[in-house]
Amino acid sequence: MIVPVSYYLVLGAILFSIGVTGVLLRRNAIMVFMSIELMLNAVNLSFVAMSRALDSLDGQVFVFFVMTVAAAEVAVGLALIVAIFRSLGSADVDDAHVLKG
Amino acid sequence: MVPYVAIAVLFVLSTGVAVMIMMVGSLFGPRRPTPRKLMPYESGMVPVGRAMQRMPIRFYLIATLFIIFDIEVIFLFPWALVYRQLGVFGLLEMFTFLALLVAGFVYVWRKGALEWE
Amino acid sequence: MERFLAQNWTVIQPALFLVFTGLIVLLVDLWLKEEEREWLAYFSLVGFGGAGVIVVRQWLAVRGLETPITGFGGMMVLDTLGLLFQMLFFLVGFLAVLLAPGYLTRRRLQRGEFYALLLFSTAGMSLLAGAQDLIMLFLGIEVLSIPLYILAGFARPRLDSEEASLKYFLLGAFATGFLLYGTALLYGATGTTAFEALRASEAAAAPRENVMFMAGIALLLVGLGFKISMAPFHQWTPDVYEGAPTPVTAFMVAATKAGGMVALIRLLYWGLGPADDVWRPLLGVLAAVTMTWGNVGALLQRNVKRMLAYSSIAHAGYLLIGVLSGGVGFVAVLVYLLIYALTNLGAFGVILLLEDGEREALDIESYRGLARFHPGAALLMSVFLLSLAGFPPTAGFFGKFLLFTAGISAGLTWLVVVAVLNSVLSVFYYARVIVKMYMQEPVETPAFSRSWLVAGALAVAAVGVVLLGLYPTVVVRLITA
Amino acid sequence: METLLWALLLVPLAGAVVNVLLGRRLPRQVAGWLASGAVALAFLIGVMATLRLLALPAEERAYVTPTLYTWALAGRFEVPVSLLFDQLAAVMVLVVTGVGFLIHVYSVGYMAHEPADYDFRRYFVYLNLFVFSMLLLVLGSNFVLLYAGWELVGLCSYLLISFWYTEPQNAAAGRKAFVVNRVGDFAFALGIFLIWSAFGSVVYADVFEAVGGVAPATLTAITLLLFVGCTGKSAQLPLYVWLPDAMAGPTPVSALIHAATMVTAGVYLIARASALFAAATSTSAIVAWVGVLTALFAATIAIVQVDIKRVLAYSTISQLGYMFLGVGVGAYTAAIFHLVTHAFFKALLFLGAGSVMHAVEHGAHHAGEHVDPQDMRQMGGLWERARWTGITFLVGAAALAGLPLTSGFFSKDEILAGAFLEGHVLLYGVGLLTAFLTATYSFRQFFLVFAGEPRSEAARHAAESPRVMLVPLAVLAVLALGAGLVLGWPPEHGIIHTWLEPAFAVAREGTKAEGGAGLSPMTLLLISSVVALAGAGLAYGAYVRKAVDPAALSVRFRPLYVLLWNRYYVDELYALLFVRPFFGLARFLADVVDKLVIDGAVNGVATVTAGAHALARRLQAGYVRVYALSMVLGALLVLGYLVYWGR
Repeated sequence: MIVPVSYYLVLGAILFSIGVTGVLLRRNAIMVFMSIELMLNAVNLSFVAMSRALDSLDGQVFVFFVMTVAAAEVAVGLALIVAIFRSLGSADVDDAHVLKG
Repeated sequence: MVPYVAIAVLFVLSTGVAVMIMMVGSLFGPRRPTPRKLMPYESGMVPVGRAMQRMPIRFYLIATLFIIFDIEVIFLFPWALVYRQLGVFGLLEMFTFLALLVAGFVYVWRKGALEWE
Repeated sequence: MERFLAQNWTVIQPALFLVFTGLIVLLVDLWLKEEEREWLAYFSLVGFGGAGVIVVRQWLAVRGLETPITGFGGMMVLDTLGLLFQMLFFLVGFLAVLLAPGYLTRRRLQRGEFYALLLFSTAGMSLLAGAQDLIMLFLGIEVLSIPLYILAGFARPRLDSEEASLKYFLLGAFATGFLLYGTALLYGATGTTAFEALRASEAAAAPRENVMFMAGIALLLVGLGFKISMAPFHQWTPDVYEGAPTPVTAFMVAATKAGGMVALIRLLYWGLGPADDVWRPLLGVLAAVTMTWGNVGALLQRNVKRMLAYSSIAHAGYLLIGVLSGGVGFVAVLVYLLIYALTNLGAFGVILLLEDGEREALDIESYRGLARFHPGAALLMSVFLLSLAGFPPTAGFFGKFLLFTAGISAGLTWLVVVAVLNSVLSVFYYARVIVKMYMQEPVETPAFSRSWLVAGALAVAAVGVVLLGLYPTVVVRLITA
Repeated sequence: METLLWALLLVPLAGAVVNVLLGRRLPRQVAGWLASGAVALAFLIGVMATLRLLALPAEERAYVTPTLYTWALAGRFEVPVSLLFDQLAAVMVLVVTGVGFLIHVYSVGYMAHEPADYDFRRYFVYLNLFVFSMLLLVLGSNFVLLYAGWELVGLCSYLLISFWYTEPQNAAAGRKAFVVNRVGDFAFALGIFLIWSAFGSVVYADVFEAVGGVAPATLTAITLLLFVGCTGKSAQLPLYVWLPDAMAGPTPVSALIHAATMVTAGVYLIARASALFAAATSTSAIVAWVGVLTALFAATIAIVQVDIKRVLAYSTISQLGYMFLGVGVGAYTAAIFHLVTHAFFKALLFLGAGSVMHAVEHGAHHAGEHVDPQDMRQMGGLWERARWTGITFLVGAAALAGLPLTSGFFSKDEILAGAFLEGHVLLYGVGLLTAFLTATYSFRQFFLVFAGEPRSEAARHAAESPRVMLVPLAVLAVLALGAGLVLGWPPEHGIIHTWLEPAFAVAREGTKAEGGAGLSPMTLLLISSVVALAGAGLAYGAYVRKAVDPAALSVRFRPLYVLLWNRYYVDELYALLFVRPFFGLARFLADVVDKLVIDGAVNGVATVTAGAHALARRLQAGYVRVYALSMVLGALLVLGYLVYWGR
């Protein structure tokens, strides 16, 4: 017997939710960002699972693109976080609230 | 489900054994800590500095650059599989792609991101 | 084979042109001295101009065709709608480049990356304009957004700029997560990512039978809603627009919204057309909330940039009326976006005139008595603000009229009532600035820096705003032709 | 004709543009005369165009210029940019440019003291721009052009109200006018959208032709929306609040914009859309009632005002109420007639008030005394010191009061007669009561200012205004005195009637009632005369007798008093039965209803909006995670709606 595809989808959904929760709860910018990465990877998992279930390659191709784009985001994001850490002295997202109202 | 039962059994057993051995060791083993024993294990070398120290920013830079250039390779694999069917068009596409990467590489190089000092 | 090649390259030709211009800017910059960097601005102008020429030629060629040209296995399409949107993007890019060099030089930010990123971002929009596949939609949005994350923080190490950048990046990436998950769910429900196949799928015909499909639509709307700053996904907008360097804000206000709108139109009508009874009521409500929230937020703002940011949220709400109206609505959206872009670029242009590297005309108090010192700048600002308020006979009035009539003919009367009420409200805060300029005594000499480039952009914007108000028919005819 | 009309429209605009471009190089007087000349030229062109129209047969007197271009074209929506010149437009054009010209001339003198050249020029630029906008409003051949003009006159009005912006209350007045008018404009814009969706066109001719084919409910909605727009612009209940404050602007502006022309735009709109309003009977009834109640309400307030301009402001509101009563009962011609005569006599009164203020200011300057030049309690006895102003003001007051044979007499009576003959006896009664009050307050004002002894040093040293101000006064006085007789005699068959009736032919179809309760128009005319005289008499009794030596009074008026009443009895009757309760009511309306209820409502809306703004700001706390949370909540809502409730 094969593991039903719905298991993967449920796992993807759970991972995605963990990612969302992480974004809401973590204060360190790096951790927030890692939570976002978790969301993206949950999506990737779902894509691959569905690609398999539907017997279509589109999903896997999509994953390639998601991965590359995520890499680009990592590059930009890390640079930004480093930059703001330098001028703010902290990587806590709650410390960045000059702009408001 | 049946074929997986064995795996599950193996999984439970291996975890169980590992946990048990560690418990047994900590329950019955003698405990005589010395500073040397409490040191972090770094392949037998004498550790240099603390583990929680700041890393030079260059490491981030290199790591970032590595991720970007590394991840692009995944586009080469599917292309390599079907490049005969794609023919000249595919070849041109891939060269364009690589040219873009090279441009990025030149940029990075010229900006001095690859210099260590 | 050759036709295949030609066709595939053609559909992304404008985007390619921009990307290569950007690359050249990026590489040439490496060998330039600081004071030579202004030449990169002129080169970028060539890039935007060239892309514009390409698009116009394509438009002339495509206009008469029965079936639009597609490329890359149907992932991209070359049709008039997409081409018109691209013209808009390139015009905005062109004008935004005009606004930038003076500001960058004064703040010692003159770096080639600025123009390259602007070009890359526009290339992303260009891809969005012709997207016929969820993959292209995703890629376009990311190519559009990632450069903007950087541009928002371009005034580093100024803290507000960095903060804007960080917020934009984190929330943008977060929204991307939703967008992607929505895509995955749609893919799972229909087995395809191509709009054409989505449209024809069983799930689209009976969307309510398929939970995964419905959830996919919901999450996609969240992701795209973020990009067009639709409430309640709009909260990044004021912070980012305020913190980003002013020329970047001008570009974002004018262009990003247009990019998001075209993506939304493509997705909703090309991809999810048959399921319109699902998203239509939802978007209607969200449009009403968006415009009201934007206007209420703008009401008593003291920072002009922030006020314009809130007003841009409100305008997103108005634009959704056009999106929801379909057909004529698209024309209305296009014309409105054009007018809105010109008006905003003009307003930001005036803001850029009134700064000198140290002082910036951001606080509303710095507009006191401006009419005494710089009657020309005050007059222009008034025209732009009145246009944003939709005051006749400026272009903004015409744009709103077009949007609202489209809404009424599509049966969205209630939404138009809300919108009219909102635009009545909005006049109040636009007028505040005018009152400051004309009806209050100045307290200090305003900062001012003469710039021929900015003056040029202002001239284009002003002429456009006035002409489109008095004689919009030309543009409308061109679009509907 | 086409060229003529476009020239008519553009000449004032050109005046403004030239003043903007060249003004700095011209002496200030030249700038003023340039602006006046532009309006004079427009007036001449207007006369020429009217003469051309006159040459045509009566039923063909509606000229639409060829479409200059089509303003918008998307889907089925288009607006031709063209002008319509018919009998109604001709009357409005002549009033706007004619009165406008006189007021321009007057302004050259009035604004001569303006210290800065810049402000002097600015004033005339705004004024010319206003004339242009008003002409656009009047001449446009469709609702959208009308709306454009409507907004532009509003803009000019705000600019001019806050002209002396250094005084914070003036700026506040401008803002109030702005805010209140937005409410009306909102309804008006919706009305136009509704017209478009119901008729598929916004061109007058198309719309009025198709009235029969539209559901009555739709018509009612359209006309109601348009009327709400009118209540804003024309200062009717409940949106009238801005007009009294608008008196903060320079007095000639009050005369031109807030009395003679702009505020009558609402009346013009209803007259223009008479075909719609005549078909929507319930709206017409509302219009009539709102009009007559506004007239009464404002008249009662006017009685207790002590500011010379505020009296006139409330009287303007009241007179506009009459005009709405007229259009409401279907007496369109009478309403426009009253619009014309009102433009003459109210402009006259405002300019007269300006002249009075000028005189008092001069006196104050001379006496080294600081007085509020608008406070009538500080005046008195100006008749001796500013004779020409006094005479012309008297003419204006008489016309406003509707004393027999003045212009206001004919036009007002015709509205009342219209109400009566259409069978609206109650409306007629209220209107008549208001006419009585009108006569009272207008003469009260005249007596307070001109009669008796000076009540301050400033008034004692007051001096007559310069000629450039008096000449327009004289011209307007002649018009205010004679226009009624020339245009409106005999009733129902005067020049203005034969001229305007064809324009309202559609609206009048089938509404011509067969006489009211058996009173002939002549009888009604007589009643009006008696009422007006009685009102003036009341003012005389109440205000002059207190100021004038009783002995002299009794000598002069002994026959009248002996004949009618015992003087002490009258005094007590006034005090006990009438004056006190009445003044009490008037005070109540002025202080409680006007200040608290209506102002309060306006301010309340502002407070609520500001509160919402504060809330929105609090939600925008600046924390990324809060924003993310609101995104997640939003996403859950959207998901929930689509996946759960939406199914």
